[in-house]
Amino acid sequence: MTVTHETIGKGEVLLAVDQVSLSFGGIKAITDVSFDIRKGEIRAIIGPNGAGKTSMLNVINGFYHPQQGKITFKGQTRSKMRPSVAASQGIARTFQNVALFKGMSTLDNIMSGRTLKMNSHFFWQCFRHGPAMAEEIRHREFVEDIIDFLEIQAIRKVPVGKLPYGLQKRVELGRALAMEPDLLLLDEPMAGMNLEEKEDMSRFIIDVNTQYGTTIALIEHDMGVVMDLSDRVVVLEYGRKLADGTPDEVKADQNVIDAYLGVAH
Amino acid sequence: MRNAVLYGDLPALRHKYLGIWQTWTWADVAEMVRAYAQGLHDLGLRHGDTIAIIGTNRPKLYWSMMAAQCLGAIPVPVYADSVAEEMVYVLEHAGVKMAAVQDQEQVDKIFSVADRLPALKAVLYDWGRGLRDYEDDRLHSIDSLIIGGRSHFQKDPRTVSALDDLIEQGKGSDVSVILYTSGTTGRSKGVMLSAERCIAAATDSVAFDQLDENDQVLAYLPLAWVGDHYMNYAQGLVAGFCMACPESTETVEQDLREIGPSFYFAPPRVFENLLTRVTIRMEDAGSFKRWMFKTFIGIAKTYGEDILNGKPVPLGGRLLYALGNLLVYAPLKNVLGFSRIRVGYTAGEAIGPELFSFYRSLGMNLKQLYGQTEAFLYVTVQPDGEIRADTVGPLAPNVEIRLSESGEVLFKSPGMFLGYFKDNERTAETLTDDGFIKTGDAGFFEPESGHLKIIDRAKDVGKLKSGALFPPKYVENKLKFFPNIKEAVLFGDGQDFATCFINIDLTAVGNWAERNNVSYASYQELAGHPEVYDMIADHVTETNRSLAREPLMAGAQIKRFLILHKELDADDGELTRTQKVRRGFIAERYAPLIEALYNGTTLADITTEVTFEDGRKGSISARVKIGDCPVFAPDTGKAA
Amino acid sequence: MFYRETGQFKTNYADDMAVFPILQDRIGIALILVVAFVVIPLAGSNFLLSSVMIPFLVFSLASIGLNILTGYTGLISLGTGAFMGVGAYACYKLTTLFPEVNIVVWIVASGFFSALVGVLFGLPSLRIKGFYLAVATLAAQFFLQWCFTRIPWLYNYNASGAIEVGQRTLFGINVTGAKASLEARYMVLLTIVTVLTWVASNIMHGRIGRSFMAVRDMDIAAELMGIDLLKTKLLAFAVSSFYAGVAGAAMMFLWYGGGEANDAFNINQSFLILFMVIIGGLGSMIGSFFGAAFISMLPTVLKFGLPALGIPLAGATAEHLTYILVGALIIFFLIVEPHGLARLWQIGKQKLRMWPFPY
Amino acid sequence: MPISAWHIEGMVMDILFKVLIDPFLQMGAMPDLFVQTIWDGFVTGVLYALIALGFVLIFKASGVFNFAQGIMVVFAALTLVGLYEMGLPAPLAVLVTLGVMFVLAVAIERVVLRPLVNQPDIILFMATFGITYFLIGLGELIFGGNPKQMITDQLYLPRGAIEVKMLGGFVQFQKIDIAAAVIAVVMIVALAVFFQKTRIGRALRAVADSHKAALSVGISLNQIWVIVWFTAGIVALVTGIMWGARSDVSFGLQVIALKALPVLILGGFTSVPGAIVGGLIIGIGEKLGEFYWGPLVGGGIESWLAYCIALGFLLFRPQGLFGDKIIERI
Repeated sequence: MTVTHETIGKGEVLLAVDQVSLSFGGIKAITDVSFDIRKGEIRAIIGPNGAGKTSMLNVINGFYHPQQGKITFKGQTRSKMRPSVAASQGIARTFQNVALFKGMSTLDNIMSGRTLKMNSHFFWQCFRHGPAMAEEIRHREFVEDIIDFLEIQAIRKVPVGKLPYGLQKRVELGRALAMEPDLLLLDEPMAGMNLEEKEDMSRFIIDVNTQYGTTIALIEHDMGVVMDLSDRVVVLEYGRKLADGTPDEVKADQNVIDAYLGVAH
Repeated sequence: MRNAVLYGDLPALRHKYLGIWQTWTWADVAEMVRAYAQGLHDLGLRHGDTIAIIGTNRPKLYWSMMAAQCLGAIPVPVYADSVAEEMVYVLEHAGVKMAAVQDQEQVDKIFSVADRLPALKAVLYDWGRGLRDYEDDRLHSIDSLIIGGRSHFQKDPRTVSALDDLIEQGKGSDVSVILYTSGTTGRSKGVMLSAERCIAAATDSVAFDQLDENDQVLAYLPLAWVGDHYMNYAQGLVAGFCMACPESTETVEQDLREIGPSFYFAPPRVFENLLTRVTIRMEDAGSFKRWMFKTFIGIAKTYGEDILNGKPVPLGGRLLYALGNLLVYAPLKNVLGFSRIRVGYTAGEAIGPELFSFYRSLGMNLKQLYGQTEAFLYVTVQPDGEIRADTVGPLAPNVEIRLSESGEVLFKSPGMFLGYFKDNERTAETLTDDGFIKTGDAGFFEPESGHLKIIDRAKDVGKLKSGALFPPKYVENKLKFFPNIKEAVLFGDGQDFATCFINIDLTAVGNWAERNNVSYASYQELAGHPEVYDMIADHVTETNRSLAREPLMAGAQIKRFLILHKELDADDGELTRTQKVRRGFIAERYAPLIEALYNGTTLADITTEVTFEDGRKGSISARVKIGDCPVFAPDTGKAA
Repeated sequence: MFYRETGQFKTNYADDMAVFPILQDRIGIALILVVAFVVIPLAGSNFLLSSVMIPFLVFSLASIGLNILTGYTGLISLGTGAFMGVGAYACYKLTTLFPEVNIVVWIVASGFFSALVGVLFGLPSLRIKGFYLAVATLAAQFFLQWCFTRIPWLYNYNASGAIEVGQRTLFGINVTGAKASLEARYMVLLTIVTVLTWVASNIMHGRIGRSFMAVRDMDIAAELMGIDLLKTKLLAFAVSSFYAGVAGAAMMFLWYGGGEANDAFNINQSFLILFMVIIGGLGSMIGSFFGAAFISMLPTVLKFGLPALGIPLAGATAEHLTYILVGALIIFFLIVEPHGLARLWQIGKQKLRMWPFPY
Repeated sequence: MPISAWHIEGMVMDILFKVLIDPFLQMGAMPDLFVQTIWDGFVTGVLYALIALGFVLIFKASGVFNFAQGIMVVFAALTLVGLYEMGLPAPLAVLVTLGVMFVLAVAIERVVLRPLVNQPDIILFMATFGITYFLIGLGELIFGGNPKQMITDQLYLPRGAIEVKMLGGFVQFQKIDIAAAVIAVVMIVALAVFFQKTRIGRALRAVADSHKAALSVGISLNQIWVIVWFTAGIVALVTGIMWGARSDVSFGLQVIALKALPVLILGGFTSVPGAIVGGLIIGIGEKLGEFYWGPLVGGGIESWLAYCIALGFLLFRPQGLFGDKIIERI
C-alpha cells in the first residue's frame, strides 16, 4: 500500500471514476459519471439534493457496487471492492449525518480509527501487557497528536453522544484522520454548523490538506465554503455530471448557473 | 538565575500536553534552556536586546525567558489576549528584537503590525499548526532553535564554554525583565526589574512561606502579569518547586484538580467567579444537599477561621466542623482542586471580606498581600495566624513603608524596580526624593496590630459633601460578594450621597431567572427586568446595613443605583486587561446616567459604542431604570 | 464524596489508560476481593455459599459472556444455555477420557469447545441482524439441546442420561463430586471468575473491545474504517461462548454436581441470562455482576423474604408470585433505567465524585 | 484393506440411500400415509400461522417483537376454560375472555409501551419477556398449573373424524382440524378486510409505514397500539381454542410460540400472507422431516428442524419470503 503511495506523486491522478452508473431497483442514482481526483488536491462534489453525491462517495469507498463503470485507485482498477478493503487501501471518510460510535468516548472513537494499524496478538490483548500495551500507547500518542491538532483536548474523555453537533463532526474528522488516509472523503462536513464552527472546520480541512498532504474529496452545500476551499469542483445533477473544473470555471458555467447556483441555497 | 540546576532530577515543569502530564526535570530544563540560549545567540540575540513573550502558560515560553536571560537579553511578556493595536504599543515601546509566541494566532498579530516594528528580527513559535505555508524567513520554531543549539554544541565544544562565559557576563544588576503594567491609569508603563532584586525579593518570600522543591503550582495567570512572573517564575526558580502548565484555557479547572497545587495565587476575581459558580451549582442540587451545604457552611463561618487561626474553639464546634469537613469542605475543596493547598495568596485588588473568609473557613490557608509591579511583588503580607480579611497584613520582610501626609502609602522593597523603561519622568514622578515608591494607594496602619489597611486608590478616595469618607472600592467589593453582582462602580465624590452602577452576573442571574421562570431575550432585557431590580435592591440594602455598622464607612451608603444595560468590557476600555474598573473612563462615558442618578429622575437614556468580539464597532442604546434604597443610621453599637 | 481525586495526575499513558484510574476505585476493588476471598469462605454459612454465592458466580460468568456478545458487540443471542451445555458436556467427556488431568484445567479448557461451536453458529451473523439473528441462535439452542439428549456418547451412555460428576481433587482437596466441601468449590469457582473477569475487561479495554463496540454502535462506519465485520463478529461469538462454556462446566461440576441437559441448559436458562445482561446493563462488566446477583438472588429472596414479611406461602404460590414479580420487575427496570443497574451505579458514582455538587 | 474399503463404501451408500432415496420410496409406497402426514403438517402449519399472525400484527404496527404472543395464547385459552369451570355459560365465557384480552391490551399499552416509547427494539423485546413471565405467574396463580380440557363441545366445535378412502388407503381428517383450517381462513380474510377497508385498518397500515402518517389519519398512536394488541389478543384466543381442542390447554403450549419465529423468518416480520405461507411450509416441512427422516437420527428432530430450515433460508434471503429488500443507506 505504501509502495503504491510512493508511486503517485503530487498532482498525479490518485483516483479515477470511469463512466460509473449505479441504480437501486429501477431508480438510477448515478448515470455514467466520470471524473478524477489528483493527489494533494481538495476536490469538491456539489449538486442539488438527490444529485447522487453521497452515492458517489459510497461507490468510491466500495459501499455500493456500481452496475457499470470502474474505479481506479492508486493505479489499481476495480469495479467491486469490500469497504474494509477500500479502507485498508487508504480511503477514509466522514458521514453526512454523523456516524460516530455513540457509546464510546472521543478518545476511543479516534483510537478505533487506528484499528487497521494495530495487530498485537489476541493472547497479549487478554492480559493488556507486553506488546498489546506497548501498541496501545504508541497509537495513543498518535491519536493525541490529532486531538491536539483539532483542539478537542477538553472533550477527550467525554462520550461522543453527549457532544454538540459541531464537535461531533470534528471528532469524526479526527477518527478519519487516525486512519492516515491517502484519500479523505468528507460528506457535508459543515452541515448544520454555525458560521464560527464552519470557519473552524474549513481551517482544519485546509490544515489537514497542507500539513498531512492528504487528498480530500468533499461534498458541501455552502457555495462560499466550497469555492474557497476546493481546487477543483465537479457538479452533479440527477446523477449526471453537469460540469467539472476550477471553482471559477464552474461558477461561469451556464448549466451550473441554471441548475444550481441560481437556486437560492 | 540559573542556580536552579542544583535540584537535579526533581520535576521542574509539568505540562498537560497530549493528554498526560509531560514532565521535565530541572536537569532537562537546564540542558534545554542552554541549547535554546545557544540557538537564540546564533540567531543574533545579544545582551540587552529585548524579546517579547506572547502566549498562554506554556513551558517553551518560560524557557524562552530563561534562555533570553541567560544571554542577558530582556524578556518582555505581553498579554496574549490583547489585540494587535494594544500589543504593538508595547512591542514598539520595548523595541523588541525577537518575539517568542505561542501559535499562528499570535504570529498573525505580530506580522499584521510588523511594519511598525523595525527592530523585529525574528518570530519564534511554539506550536506550528497552520504555519506550514508561511513564507517568512523571520519565522522559526522554538524546537528548531533548541535542536540547532544542541547541534552547535556538538559541532564545536568551545561554544559550550563560550555560552558559560556569556552567562557569567550577566550581572545581577542588569535589567532581567520588563513587565508592562496593565495600566489602570492611562498607557501602560514598562517596569524594569533586575535579576538580583528579583531573586532577593523571591528569596525573602520563599523563606517566608517555607516553599521548597516539593511544592506544586499551576501557572495559569497571564505571563505578562507580575503575579505570574513573580509567584510562579521567580519563586519557582528560587524555591525550585514544580510548576505545571494547563493543557488549554478551557481545561484549567480540570487540570487544577488533577495537579492539586500546594501553593496557589489568584486575584480576588478568580475566587469571586469560583464562589459564584459554586453557589449556582449548589442551587441546582437537591433540597437535602442544599440544606446540608448551607448548614455546614454556616458552621464553617462560625468556627472554621478560628480553627485555622489556631484560636481556641469549643469541642462541639470542632466536632461539627470535622463532620462538615467530611461531608462538605473536603469534597468541595477536592472538586475545586484545592485539597492540597498549603498557602494561597490573593492580591491585585482588595478582596471582599465575606469572600475571603468563605475560603478560609473551608480550611484553606488563603492570605492577602499587598504590592505592585514596581515592588516585585509585595510590601505587606499576612503571616500565618494573623490573617484578617480587612487588612493586607504587616510589613513583608526587608520592606520599609511610610505614609505620606496625604495618607498615601510609600515603600522601599528588595525587589523594587529600576525605573520605567524609556520613561524617566514617569519614573521620577513615582519615586520620592529618598527613593521611596509612591503606590498611589491610600491606607493606614492599624495601631494595635500594625497591619496595613488599604482603603483605595488614593485619588479615588473622596469625601461626600457631608465630609464623610467615600471609599468606592471598599463598598464595591462588599457588593460584588453577591453572586448576582458581577461588577459595581461607585460614585459620590463631592456629591451629597453615594450612588452606583451595577453589572449583573449573567450566569448567576440567568440561572436565577430560569428557576423563577423569568423569561428574557438578551442581557439588556434581563438587566432591565423589574424582578431583577428588586433582587439587586435587596443586595444593595444588605450592603448598606453592613456599612452602617462601620462608623468610618457609614456615610458611604448607597442611596440610588442602576443596572447597566451592557457588561463592562476591556474591549471597550471600561476595564483594564486585568479586569480592573477604569473609573474615570466610565464616569465620562456614562455621564448622562450619573447625572440621572443625582437629579432624581427614575429613567435615563444612554447610547454607547461597543466593540464586538471580531473588533467591529457598533452602538447600543438603552433606557435604564433607577432604583432607590433605604439607608441606615450608623450603628454605633460596635466599633469596627 | 469519598473520592479525593485532587492531585491524582497521570504522567504516562499506561497510568492514564488503566482500567481503574482512580485510586479510590482501586481501593474499593481490593476490599471487595478481600471480602470475597477471605471473609466469605471463613464467615459465610453453607446456605450463603451454596444457594447465594456459587449460583451468583456461575451466572456472573455466563452473563459476562453474553454481555460481550450482546452488550459490547450488539448481537442478540438466545443460545447461551446451549453454549453453556457444550461446555458442560465437553468438560464431562474430557474428564472421563483423561481423568488424570486436573478438573480445573478441563473446566477452563471446555470453554474452547463451546467457543468453536459458538463460531459455527455465529457464521450467519454476518448476513443476519437483530431478531433474525436471535432466531438463528435459537436454532443452536434447540439443536444442541437435542444433541445432548439424543447422543448417548455425550453422557457416556448413563442410564440416567445425565452428567454424573465424579470425585476430582485439586492439591489433594476434593473440589468436585459429593465429597467436595462447599468452601473448596467456592474458592475454585471464585478464582476462575476473578481471572476471567480480569481478562475480559482487558480485552474490552483494548483494540478488540473497541472494534466490538464499533460494530455495535455503527457497523457500517466500522466496516468503512477497515474493521472486518465477519472476523469481529465471529471473534465476539468465540469469546462469548468461551465464557458461557466455562460457566456451563462450572455450573455442572462446581454447583449442580451433575444433572440433565434439558433442565440445566434449556431455553429458559438462555432467557434468564439475557435478563441478567439487560437488567444489569448492556456493555458493562460490573453490570453483568449486578444482573446476575439480581436475577439469581431474587427467587431466593422472595422464597425466604415474603414469609418473613408475614405472607405465608405454599411453595407453588411462592413460585407463581416469583414469576409475576420477576416479570413486573423486568418491566419496571426497563422503564426506570433502560441502561440497567450499571448505569444507576455509574450515576451514583459520578455524584460521589462531584459531591457536594449535583453535577 | 479392500474389505474395509468395501465396508466403508457400503456404509456410505447405505447412508446416502437412507437419506436421499428411501424416504421418497416410502412416500411412494404409501401415498395415503404421505397425504396424512401432509395434512397433519398443514394443520399444525395453520396454527403456527395463526400465532405468527399475532406477531406480525404487533410488529407491523408498533415495531415491537412481541415474545408474549405465545403466552397470550395460553392465557386466553386458560381464561376461557377457567371461566367456564367457574360456571359461566360458554358463549358468555368467550365474551368475558375477549373483555379480559382487551383489558390486557390496554394495560400493556399503558404500563409497558407508553413508558418505553422510542426505546431501542431490544428493550421492548425484553419488556415482552417481562409480560410473558408476568402472565405465566398470573395464569398459574389463578387457574393453577395443571393442564385443562378445552371446552370443545360447548363451543359447538365438531368432534370425531372423517375417513376418506383414497390412494389405496384411508386418510383421516379430524373434523376439529378442518374446523381449525376453516376458521383460520375466515379470520385471515376478516383481518384482510379489516386492514383494507376500515379507517382504523388503514391507519394501522399507515403506522407500519410511518408514525406521522398515522397521526395524520387522526388516530393517536396509543389507540392504535391498544387496537393492535387487542386484535392480537383475539387471534391468540382463537389459536388457543384450536390448539387446546387438539391437545389440551397447558403452559407447554407457550413453546409453540417459539415455533412461530422460524415461520416469521420465512414469511418476513411484516407480511401477513408471508406468515401464513411460512406457517404452512414450516408445519408440513417439519412433519415430513420428523416422519420420514427423524427415525434415522433417533427422532425428535421436530424440535429444531424448523429453525434449521429457517436458518438455511435466511442465508439466501435475509429479508424473508415477502419482506422487501433492505437497501442500506449512509
